[in-house]
Amino acid sequence: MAMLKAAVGKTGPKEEMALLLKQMMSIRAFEDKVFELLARAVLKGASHVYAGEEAVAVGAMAAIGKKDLITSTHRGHGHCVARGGVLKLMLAELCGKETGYCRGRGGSMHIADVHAGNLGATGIVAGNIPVGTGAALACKMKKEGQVVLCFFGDGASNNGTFHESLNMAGVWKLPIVYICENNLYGMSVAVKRCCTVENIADRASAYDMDGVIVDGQHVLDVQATVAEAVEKARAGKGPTLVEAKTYRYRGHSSSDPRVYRTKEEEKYWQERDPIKIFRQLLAEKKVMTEKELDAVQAEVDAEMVAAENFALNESPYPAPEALFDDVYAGWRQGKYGLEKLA
Amino acid sequence: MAMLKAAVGKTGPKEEMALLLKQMMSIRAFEDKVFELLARAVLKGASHVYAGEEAVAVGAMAAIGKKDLITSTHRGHGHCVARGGVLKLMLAELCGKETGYCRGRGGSMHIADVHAGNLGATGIVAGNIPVGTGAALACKMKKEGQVVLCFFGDGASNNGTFHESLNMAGVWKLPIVYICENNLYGMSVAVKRCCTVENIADRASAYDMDGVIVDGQHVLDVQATVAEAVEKARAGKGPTLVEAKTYRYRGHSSSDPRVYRTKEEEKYWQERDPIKIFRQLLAEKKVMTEKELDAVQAEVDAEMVAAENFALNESPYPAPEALFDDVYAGWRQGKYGLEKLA
Amino acid sequence: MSVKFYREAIRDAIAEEMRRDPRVFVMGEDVAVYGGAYSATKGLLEEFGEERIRDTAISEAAIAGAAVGAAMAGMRPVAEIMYFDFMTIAMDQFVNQGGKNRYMFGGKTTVPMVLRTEGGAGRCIAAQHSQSLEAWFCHAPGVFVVMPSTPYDAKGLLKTCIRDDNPVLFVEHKMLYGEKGEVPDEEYTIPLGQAAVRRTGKDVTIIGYSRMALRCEEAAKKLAEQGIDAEVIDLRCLQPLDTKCILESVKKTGRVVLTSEAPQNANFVCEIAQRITEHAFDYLDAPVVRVCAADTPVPMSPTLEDECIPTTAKIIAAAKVVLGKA
Amino acid sequence: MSVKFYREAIRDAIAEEMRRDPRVFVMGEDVAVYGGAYSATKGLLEEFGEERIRDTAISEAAIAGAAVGAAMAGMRPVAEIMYFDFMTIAMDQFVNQGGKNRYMFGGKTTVPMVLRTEGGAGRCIAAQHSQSLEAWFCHAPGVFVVMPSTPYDAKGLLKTCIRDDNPVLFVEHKMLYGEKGEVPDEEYTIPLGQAAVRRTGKDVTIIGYSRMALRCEEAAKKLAEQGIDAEVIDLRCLQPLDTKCILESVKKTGRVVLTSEAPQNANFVCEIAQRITEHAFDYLDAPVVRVCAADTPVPMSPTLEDECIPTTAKIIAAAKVVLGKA
Ligand SMILES: Cc1ncc(C[n+]2csc(CCOP(=O)(O)OP(=O)(O)O)c2C)c(N)n1
Ligand SMILES: Cc1ncc(C[n+]2csc(CCOP(=O)(O)OP(=O)(O)O)c2C)c(N)n1
Ligand SMILES: [Mg+2]
Ligand SMILES: [Mg+2]
Repeated sequence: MAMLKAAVGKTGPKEEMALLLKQMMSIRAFEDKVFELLARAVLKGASHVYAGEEAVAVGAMAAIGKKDLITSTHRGHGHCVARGGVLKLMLAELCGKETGYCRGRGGSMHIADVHAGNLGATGIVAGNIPVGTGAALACKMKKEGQVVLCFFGDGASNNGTFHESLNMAGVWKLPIVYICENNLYGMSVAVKRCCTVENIADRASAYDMDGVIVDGQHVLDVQATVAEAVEKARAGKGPTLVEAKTYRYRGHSSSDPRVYRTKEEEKYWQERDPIKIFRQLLAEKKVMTEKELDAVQAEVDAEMVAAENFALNESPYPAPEALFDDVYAGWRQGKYGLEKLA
Repeated sequence: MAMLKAAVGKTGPKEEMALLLKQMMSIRAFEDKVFELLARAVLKGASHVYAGEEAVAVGAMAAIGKKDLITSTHRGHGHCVARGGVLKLMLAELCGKETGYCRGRGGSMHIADVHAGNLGATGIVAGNIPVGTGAALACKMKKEGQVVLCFFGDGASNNGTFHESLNMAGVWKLPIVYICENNLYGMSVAVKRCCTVENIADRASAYDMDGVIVDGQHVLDVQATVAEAVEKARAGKGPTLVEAKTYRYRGHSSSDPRVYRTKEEEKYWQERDPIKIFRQLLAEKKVMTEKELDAVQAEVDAEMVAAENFALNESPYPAPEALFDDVYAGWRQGKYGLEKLA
Repeated sequence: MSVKFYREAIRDAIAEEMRRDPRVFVMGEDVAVYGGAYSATKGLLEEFGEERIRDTAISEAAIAGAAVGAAMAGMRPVAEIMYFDFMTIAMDQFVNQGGKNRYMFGGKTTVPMVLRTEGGAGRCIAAQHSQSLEAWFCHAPGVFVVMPSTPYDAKGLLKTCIRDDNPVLFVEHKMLYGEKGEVPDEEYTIPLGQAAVRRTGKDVTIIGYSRMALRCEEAAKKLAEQGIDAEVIDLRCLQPLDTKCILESVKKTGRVVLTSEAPQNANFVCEIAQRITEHAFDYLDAPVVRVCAADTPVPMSPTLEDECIPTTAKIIAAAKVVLGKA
Repeated sequence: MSVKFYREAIRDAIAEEMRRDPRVFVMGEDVAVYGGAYSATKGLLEEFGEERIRDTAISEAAIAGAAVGAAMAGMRPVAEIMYFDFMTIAMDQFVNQGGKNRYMFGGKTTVPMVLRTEGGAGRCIAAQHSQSLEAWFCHAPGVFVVMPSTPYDAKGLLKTCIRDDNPVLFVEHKMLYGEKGEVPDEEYTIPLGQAAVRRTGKDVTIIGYSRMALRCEEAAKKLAEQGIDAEVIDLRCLQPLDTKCILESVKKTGRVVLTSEAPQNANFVCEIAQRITEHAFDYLDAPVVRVCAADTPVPMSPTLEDECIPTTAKIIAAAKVVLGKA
């Protein structure tokens, strides 16, 4: 049986705390904006928003260093922000603009920031789990002390690649922490309707690794839990499966009427809002004053306004002629097919 | 943790016991012949022989009825015999003859006897697990009390389809018994080198089902264990994962020098030969005399001689013109592509 | 006749076949409570209950494989893979097991199943949600590939597929669910392997399927305004393919434009071109021209997606090339 | 020069690249202790140890996906999928992740990996161990497809693939491992995208790859005895494809036979035919003829397998058809 991680309660240095809060607020602001732009049909494509789950990405990312790596999911905006992503580059990407992280080729589901160690989101549920596992293998072989955080949802844990990857990581004792964001549903299907365990972390025992459950609404709990697992991984003691219990506020996508869940359930989780909880904690422990807290929010709001302006008004779409760029490294499309670049 | 099934010891009615013994001896005789024909290059293709594992297929199949279904593996000759397969039709199939179970189209790795409830072997390790699971879904929906036995190896349990299928069966409480034939290796790779559990049955807990371990060299133990699981399945109480500990005597295929295992280990298992064990038990418990036991062997030997003659000498190869038969049901290959049959 | 959405036609086909035959059932991700990502199974749960309309976990291989097993064991599953792109996960189960079991087992089994999925671009959802992978399945003996472009065809063909004894990949198009068309009120089915001539013409044959068939028609209309009389063929089924219909048209027009939303390299339309070469080479007045998607992953950005996928304008331009008028 | 087996050429290529570059490593099923199902990695464990030669579980999706991840994180994996047929399990990881990550991420990553596998018929091991699925991968933008037919090509191309920054599917042939050929003792590599003209001729161009290239040569020899002067092209790489080499030959001979061991329908050779149509239609003196495997799963029985897969005799017959001498 998986271990339930006890609550931390203790706060850290003010600057660090302010950064965590800012990241969570940034994610929320970003996702609220995305939802609004989708509703207004300004944004095209599909976006899966992370609102409600902020503490997971932010807490987890606070537990790793600059050289470490992550692999992200279709619900990847939060991971990107928490990994240091810049809102304007992200929103430009969602808009399919040339200035976006992926020059507009990827959009919401493929947001990546490889140079910052974000090996990318994927549109294939559970598709990033083998990739993250392979990245961890590289970390192990390169012996530079890197670890990988591999994010995925409860639904992803029912896919075959979850099983194959965790088995591989368990056998090879890879430096990776699997972070299951259990938000109770995979699209419309509740965990209890499609999954044989209630706690995804209970599956860890099948892979010779520890399973730990943490309250995903408490950013410091997540940070502490992941930090412990990261330490273990870095010490060569192998992988951990961390399950963070959380909730997505919005529908799966913008067209989802959420018939599969109750207003009561939604209300219960809204009351456990990760930003509210953390703000309260910081105020209670007197780490920051209400004024300081508001200032963080104001800063975020200003950045968001700038990001929107940048993405919508200041950024060009890719030129149609650039369609063939970067399909292959070192080759371009020619009249008769691919041609090697000099 | 999976339960270890206690030994049975008690024998059943003589006729039944004689049939089990005969089936085991038939498998052994068949596999020895196959190996010899492969070595002499009379047989083409690849055959994965079941010698050493006879008690698993025979014991398991003795626990189900005529209307029940099975799905088999690349190491499927044993399952076919135990399901009532006729040696001559089997050997003809391995030889690629028109008289074989699959008219020579399938060969060793695709031996099937659908009318007898053997939904077929597969060349894709773990490929039969979703198929067996779907058959169990059909059984559940048809409400005729059928159950499915789904066989696979230790190696297959590391494949994604194992995970997806057991999860599906666990959620839907399907009438299926998963039988893992743990012969310690998947080709050259020992379980302990590639799998995060020592006992595959321990994985059952991830799928809300019972895991049971049984000594796969004792046919009656296997029968009793599987019978219990079958009863549960038939009663609508869902699937079970049964792990039978066993050993393959031969190399993985005829060209395998078996460098990955020791002579001592092989000797240990040869001493636990399932046929020897069962013969001894029947003699000890005075179910059959030595003479009667020898008579069974003689009967098998005679059938094997007849089977060889049938397959090698009396059976024609398929006519080349028949190449396109049965690619589609109800359609044939015409000049311009497929044509519907009247 | 009633006017129905494509998605309703799909739903009606399944519902009618489920009423007719208790062996038919539905399974897939979000097909029940949610009613399908594109609402094509909406309402089925209410009518048929959860025993016959089954939400599954995110387990594409198990979905496809379970359909194979259920089919072999006497049911007639209509399973759904939410996006064509996810067939990459179910290839072994559908192609290696479903498509081959009958042949490998000497004709002693049938695998009567339909795998519904939905492909194509147009929603800016990028490289893993916009693919058209039909060529792979045409190259996999043992399975059928059906790709309707209208509500009428969608319903009539899906009903036939559910009754057929072979494993069928039934590919809908995400941009067609919201399209409307006339659908008979009375029962009907459409045989597999019959293309539809959408427009007769004598100057050039324009061939397409799925969403591209609509663009071919559009192109033909505009060409007509310019005095070019194009014949338009909607393939409807890629396997079995209506080669005869194609050849007859080619023999008449002598000029061919092939269209597809899948990448150009090794595109299925090359098979059509080769069949024309093999059976009607001497009738050709010009080399066959193809209009396919670019050989790139489908980009998210609207400007690039539009550049990647064939437009009506490109089809018109190709027709002029093949007519020597470009 | 030394005479080496194809399997040795593969092994030597990997060993040399592993000595040269510490980022190169091997993983797959039975590649270490066993040395590979066809002995192509034999001896590597002894030289490089288990850290760099890794036996895996039977987890094809994880093997391919881990290679993608390791490549993105700075290694240069050479992963093995034991049979081409099992690529059906690894399609998403290789095609959807490996082949697209660079493009989807705006060119900001590379995925330098080689997925070695082995295909083709000839051993009577039936429909799930005899396939030739290269067409699927040619239709998947972002990946390369390399299929050498000789020890020389196998070594030189594999070394190039390991050094290339793109994901490569490197397809060996089960009937070629035991073939011998000359291999230089000194270091060499072969550029991707260059076909080899095995024989020059003026009457007809016969094109093949992998095992079929050998049969094309055999056919050409026999045709020569009958006074027919065939040119033989071994493609070696299907993506990138050496279109120019093909066009030059076609412009000279005006007649083409295309061969492939994969099923006929939607075969990759149709792409070649279409490129010829597009760029050299006026040079054709006769319709292009193809000789492919039958559109059936590969049957086990030797009589049927022989009937299914193109023989030298069928290639000769096709050449005569295209020459109007049949
Ligand atoms: C392989 C695959 N199957 C199905 C989908 C469609 N889909 C997108 S998100 C999703 C639900 C994922 O659930 P979970 O893993 O719990 O993540 P969450 O969305 O809840 O964050 C589904 C079914 C997909 N993108 N990829
Ligand atoms: C998907 C797949 N991967 C690999 C193989 C090659 N192969 C055939 S049998 C085998 C070992 C299977 O091990 P296990 O499941 O334990 O069965 P056993 O052979 O021991 O009975 C392997 C790797 C295959 N046939 N299918
Ligand atoms: Mg979820
Ligand atoms: Mg085994």
